[in-house]
Amino acid sequence: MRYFESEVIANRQITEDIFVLQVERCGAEAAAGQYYMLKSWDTELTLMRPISIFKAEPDALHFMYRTVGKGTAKMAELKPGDKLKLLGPAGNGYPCDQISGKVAVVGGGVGIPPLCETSKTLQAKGLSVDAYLGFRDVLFAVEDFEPWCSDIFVSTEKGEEGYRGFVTDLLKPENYDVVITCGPEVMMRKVAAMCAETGTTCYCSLEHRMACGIGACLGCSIRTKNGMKRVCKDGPVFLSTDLLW
Amino acid sequence: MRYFESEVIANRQITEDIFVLQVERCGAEAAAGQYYMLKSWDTELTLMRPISIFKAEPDALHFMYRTVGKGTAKMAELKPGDKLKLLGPAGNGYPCDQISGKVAVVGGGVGIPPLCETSKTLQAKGLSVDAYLGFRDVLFAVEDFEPWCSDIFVSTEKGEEGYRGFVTDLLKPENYDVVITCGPEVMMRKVAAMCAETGTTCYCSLEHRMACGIGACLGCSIRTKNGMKRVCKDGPVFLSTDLLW
Amino acid sequence: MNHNVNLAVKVAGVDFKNPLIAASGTFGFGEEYNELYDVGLLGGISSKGLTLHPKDGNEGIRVWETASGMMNSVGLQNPGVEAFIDHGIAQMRHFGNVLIANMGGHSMEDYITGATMLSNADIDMLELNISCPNVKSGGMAFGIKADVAKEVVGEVRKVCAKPLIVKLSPNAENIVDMALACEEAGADALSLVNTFQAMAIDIHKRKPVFNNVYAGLSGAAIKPIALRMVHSVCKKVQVPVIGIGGIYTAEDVLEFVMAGAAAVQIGTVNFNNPLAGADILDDLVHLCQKEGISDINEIRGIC
Amino acid sequence: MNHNVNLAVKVAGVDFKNPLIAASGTFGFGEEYNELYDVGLLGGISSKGLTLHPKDGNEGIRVWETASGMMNSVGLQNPGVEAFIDHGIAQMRHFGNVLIANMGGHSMEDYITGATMLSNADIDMLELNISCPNVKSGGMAFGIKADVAKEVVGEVRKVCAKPLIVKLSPNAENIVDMALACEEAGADALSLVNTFQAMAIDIHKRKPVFNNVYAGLSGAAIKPIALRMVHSVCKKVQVPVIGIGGIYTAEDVLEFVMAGAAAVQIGTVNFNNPLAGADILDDLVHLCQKEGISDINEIRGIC
Ligand SMILES: Cc1cc2nc3c(=O)[nH]c(=O)nc-3n(C[C@H](O)[C@H](O)[C@H](O)COP(=O)(O)OP(=O)(O)OC[C@H]3O[C@@H](n4cnc5c(N)ncnc54)[C@H](O)[C@@H]3O)c2cc1C
Ligand SMILES: Cc1cc2nc3c(=O)[nH]c(=O)nc-3n(C[C@H](O)[C@H](O)[C@H](O)COP(=O)(O)OP(=O)(O)OC[C@H]3O[C@@H](n4cnc5c(N)ncnc54)[C@H](O)[C@@H]3O)c2cc1C
Ligand SMILES: Cc1cc2nc3c(=O)[nH]c(=O)nc-3n(C[C@H](O)[C@H](O)[C@H](O)COP(=O)(O)O)c2cc1C
Ligand SMILES: Cc1cc2nc3c(=O)[nH]c(=O)nc-3n(C[C@H](O)[C@H](O)[C@H](O)COP(=O)(O)O)c2cc1C
Ligand code: FES
Ligand code: FES
Repeated sequence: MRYFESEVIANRQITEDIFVLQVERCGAEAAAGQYYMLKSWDTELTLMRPISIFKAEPDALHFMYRTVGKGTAKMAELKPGDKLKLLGPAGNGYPCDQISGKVAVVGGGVGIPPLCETSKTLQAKGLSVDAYLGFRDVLFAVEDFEPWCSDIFVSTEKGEEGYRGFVTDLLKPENYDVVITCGPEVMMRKVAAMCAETGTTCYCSLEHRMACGIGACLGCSIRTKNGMKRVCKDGPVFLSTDLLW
Repeated sequence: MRYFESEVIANRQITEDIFVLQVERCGAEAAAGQYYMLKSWDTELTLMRPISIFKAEPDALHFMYRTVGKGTAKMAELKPGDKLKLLGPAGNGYPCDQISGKVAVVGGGVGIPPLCETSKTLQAKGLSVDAYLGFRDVLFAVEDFEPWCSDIFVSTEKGEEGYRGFVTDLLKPENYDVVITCGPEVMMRKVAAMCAETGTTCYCSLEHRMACGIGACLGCSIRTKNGMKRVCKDGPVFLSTDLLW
Repeated sequence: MNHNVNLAVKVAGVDFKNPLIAASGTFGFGEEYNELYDVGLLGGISSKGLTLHPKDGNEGIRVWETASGMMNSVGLQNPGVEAFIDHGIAQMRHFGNVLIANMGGHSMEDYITGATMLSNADIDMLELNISCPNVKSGGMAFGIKADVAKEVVGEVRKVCAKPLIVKLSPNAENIVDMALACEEAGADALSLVNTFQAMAIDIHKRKPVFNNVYAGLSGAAIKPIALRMVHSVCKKVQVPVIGIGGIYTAEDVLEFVMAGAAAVQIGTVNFNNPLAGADILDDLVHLCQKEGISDINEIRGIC
Repeated sequence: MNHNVNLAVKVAGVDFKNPLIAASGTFGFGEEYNELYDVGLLGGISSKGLTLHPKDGNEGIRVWETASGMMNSVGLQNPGVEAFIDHGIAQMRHFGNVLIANMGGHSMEDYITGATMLSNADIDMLELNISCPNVKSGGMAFGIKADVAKEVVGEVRKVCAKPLIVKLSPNAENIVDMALACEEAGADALSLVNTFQAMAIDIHKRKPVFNNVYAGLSGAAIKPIALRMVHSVCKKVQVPVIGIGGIYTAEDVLEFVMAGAAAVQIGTVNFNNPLAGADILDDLVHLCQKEGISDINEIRGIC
């Protein structure tokens, strides 16, 4: 984990509110499911913002983010050549080494981007990965999963594209050895409950407001079966069976 | 006086810390010695910043400013096409209509820029204008005065260029009907005192920290012989004989 | 009605067409901002703080920017109550909205004499400032201890036939006790907060920035504290409360109303955006529509 | 010495190699930030706030950004005094700087028992937090009224053989009276300020953001108020004062020292810039050189 300055290579707008920021990698290991704290401001905003690794290439890190507030709006203004600060790679990431068999990644909204690097890592291990991607209305990132996934299932809430409804309607955990999920809490809870029924191993990547991002402030603590855990440092990935929700 | 958005045409760096910002004019009368409140931020900084009119062209306003703190540093980042907000033209400006005879403009540091538009206005009235421009070390704006001035006297503190010392050493108020001065307070006081001795009419353009810039907050009030006056609205130009300093 | 959203509120029997009031000391007597937009759009305007006698205000630097805020040490520069009655009121009447006379003081007698004069003049409400931190004698002293405040409010109440707002200082020892004391003493409404006593040092000069050493902090920086104070006061008093402190946006307005405020005042934001009054009002209509609020009175105090 | 600038300070008999201390609750027990830079560079570290028994802290959202600041409602999540003594101290000792144990409490007995245990352990100083606004019972109650504070400080003093810092709340009714009471009760030093009680509302949910409704405000936003409090306390007490509140830069450090602070703590800035400790220290050396300050102790209290 390092705090460093990096340079923007590209910052592409994908949909009305989804962007992909590509920055110089500047070394450092970075594993699927980990994230970086980012800031492209000085003290205009107090806190850095956590964004997951969407793609980790040898020379570049890619972040896919949705503009929802002041911080992400400032990120959206970044232009090639601009500088920004990164703190990371942070968090535990998915235990890809320990995963075997057939895997489903189940993502919703901006929970989808981290599953891309995850699919790639698992496919590289020789595992077969299916992706279940749930969107509100407009699709994004789907083509980024294609190289790494056997099957891709897509849903939108009103059926603009793909299945109409929730992506969890399409999932059959019993077909998989491991299910990995990231997205809105209601979605992850549903996935976890389905996996509990079938006894499928399920990893959830939690989102939580963070201040320090390195485990010092206890601003992101959650109660788990193993006591209080820091989402930023002990997570963001947890075994669904360890969670209390 | 209006509050409006304008677009940056150019923002040129002249010296290490002097810039000229050129923005679309968007109508409105603007007289020599007046200023605008500028902001190129939202609420990252609380207050707008007063900057004098350096040149008022039919389609463009030019501001010459020195980067001294957060606000001017943000202005320095502006690029062509960027938007900024202006409030103005503000203040009383120089009473060019009432001025006749031979005029000296005496400026120091970033008190120099407003004297450029002033010289132009007076020259256009057919008056003869001499400029006395005092710099710390590096010159700027001198060539901008050339079209409008009969003579230009320049000084730097250590004599890097022009006269070594203060520009007030060169001034002989008795040779002029009116002296107009803008710059550091010590310089203006000296000019005012010299003019008092020779009975020469002298106008001073005061600088003062401002909040509203339109006369509402009384954050910029000064005591004068005619009672409390608002630098932002009743000034920034005052007859030297009205000032108490 | 604005686009089917009712923004009209009533404070101490006085009708405001909307809950936005220009805060005292940041808006003069309204005429400067009226050059930029029709300030009659606002629910009301609270005048520059008046004192019985004219005042020149403080020497030295008067305004200083801070992180998301500013400090001021204007020191109640004003033309005095008499000049206000002779000229200011007529000017403010043109705008057609609620005219609030804000009055500070240095002594009990000044407060009583000033309030008597204003009460007989053509104002809609009197806002009694017991909290200005920028005058050396008196001033904030009245705003710190509840029993002292109670006395001055009680006396002013006796001579004031107009609806009486008491403006509280966040520097009060206990804001809730202070509010209760003022209510008991006869305040028809409370407004809070005034500025926080604060300090800045010029490290190059190695001296305090302000001649008076301390000055008043306002702006977005203080909003979370102001909101807490408004909320805790609203939970305890019966009279309406006007929320003040770092209100910059329509969202901020809703926060204060949800915390229990009957109306709000906007101060420092006017300097950041001289059209703030008009802009926030506009945004407020749209925000209410978006949030499904058809009458702003519905959400008052729901937090 | 760093480049001919002496930054070493002494607080209550304890030597600090420089006046920068990591503020309690923002720096854990130092080990996380030590992954980023050698936190032994700092003058000292104040531990996460300890309580006698382990605590899980508050439910719901715990941190929330505000204009130039943030609010927190961590609620003193900590492993308890015993676990700290068994594990935390050894860890912190590695850094080689001043080890301050910060302790909060819910009752007089907890304070006394905890202080007794810590006093017998290998810590350099005890910082008694009588001001945490994020615990429902006790906590801040001790930090509001001077006579209540005096009692708890007096009792802790009796059992504490280590230099005792009392950390004051800006929510105290009167910060100077509070400081004087704690000094009289035997505090060897004072540190101020803790966070300001504040509020945020989620207007979409129409509910307070924090489960506890109120939470503590920190960061640059509060600096001008914190500086005023430090200045006014320094003018009245004899014991050294540690300045805290929105310190982000070397310039801020000098402001607090000129206001009278013997040392300072940095909290929220660590989140904005995880290398803040190292960066501010660096800048401080250069700033002192530029300002012609050869010994930081020269300028203490010159304002
Ligand atoms: C480990 C982790 C990984 C993340 N990865 C991504 C990612 O890859 N792509 C992406 O678009 N977003 C991601 N997020 C969410 C992202 O951090 C927030 O959207 C961002 O911080 C919002 O900042 P803002 O200033 O734009 O919004 P703010 O103005 O702070 O808030 C706007 C809205 O965003 C919500 N929000 C703010 N901060 C958070 C937060 N930390 N967690 C959840 N919701 C928040 C608020 O509830 C609010 O409604 C991640 C969050 C975490 C904790
Ligand atoms: C009527 C008027 C016209 C002006 N015209 C020009 C101009 O044409 N070109 C130009 O470069 N500058 C001009 N100034 C000064 C300019 O407004 C300040 O330099 C600017 O506001 C500083 O903002 P900042 O955020 O960069 O500095 P800050 O961070 O606010 O302060 C940095 C330093 O600048 C000084 N300063 C800040 N604000 C003012 C102020 N309002 N007046 C004087 N000193 C200040 C401070 O003392 C401090 O040392 C003018 C000022 C006034 C009042
Ligand atoms: C420059 C300035 C002058 C002020 N003068 C007065 C005053 O005369 N009387 C008064 O009651 N409050 C005065 N105030 C306080 C404001 O009315 C308001 O209570 C405070 O600024 C907090 O609101 P804000 O954060 O929206 O500015 C003044 C504030 C500022 C910034
Ligand atoms: C997330 C967080 C947790 C905190 N926890 C504690 C604590 O446990 N004990 C304590 O005395 N102060 C605690 N504080 C207060 C800080 O130590 C400090 O007094 C306050 O934040 C003001 O300084 P700052 O503006 O530099 O952050 C905490 C502050 C924050 C932001
Ligand atoms: S964000 Fe600070 S501990 Fe997790
Ligand atoms: S700056 Fe507000 S009156 Fe001049």
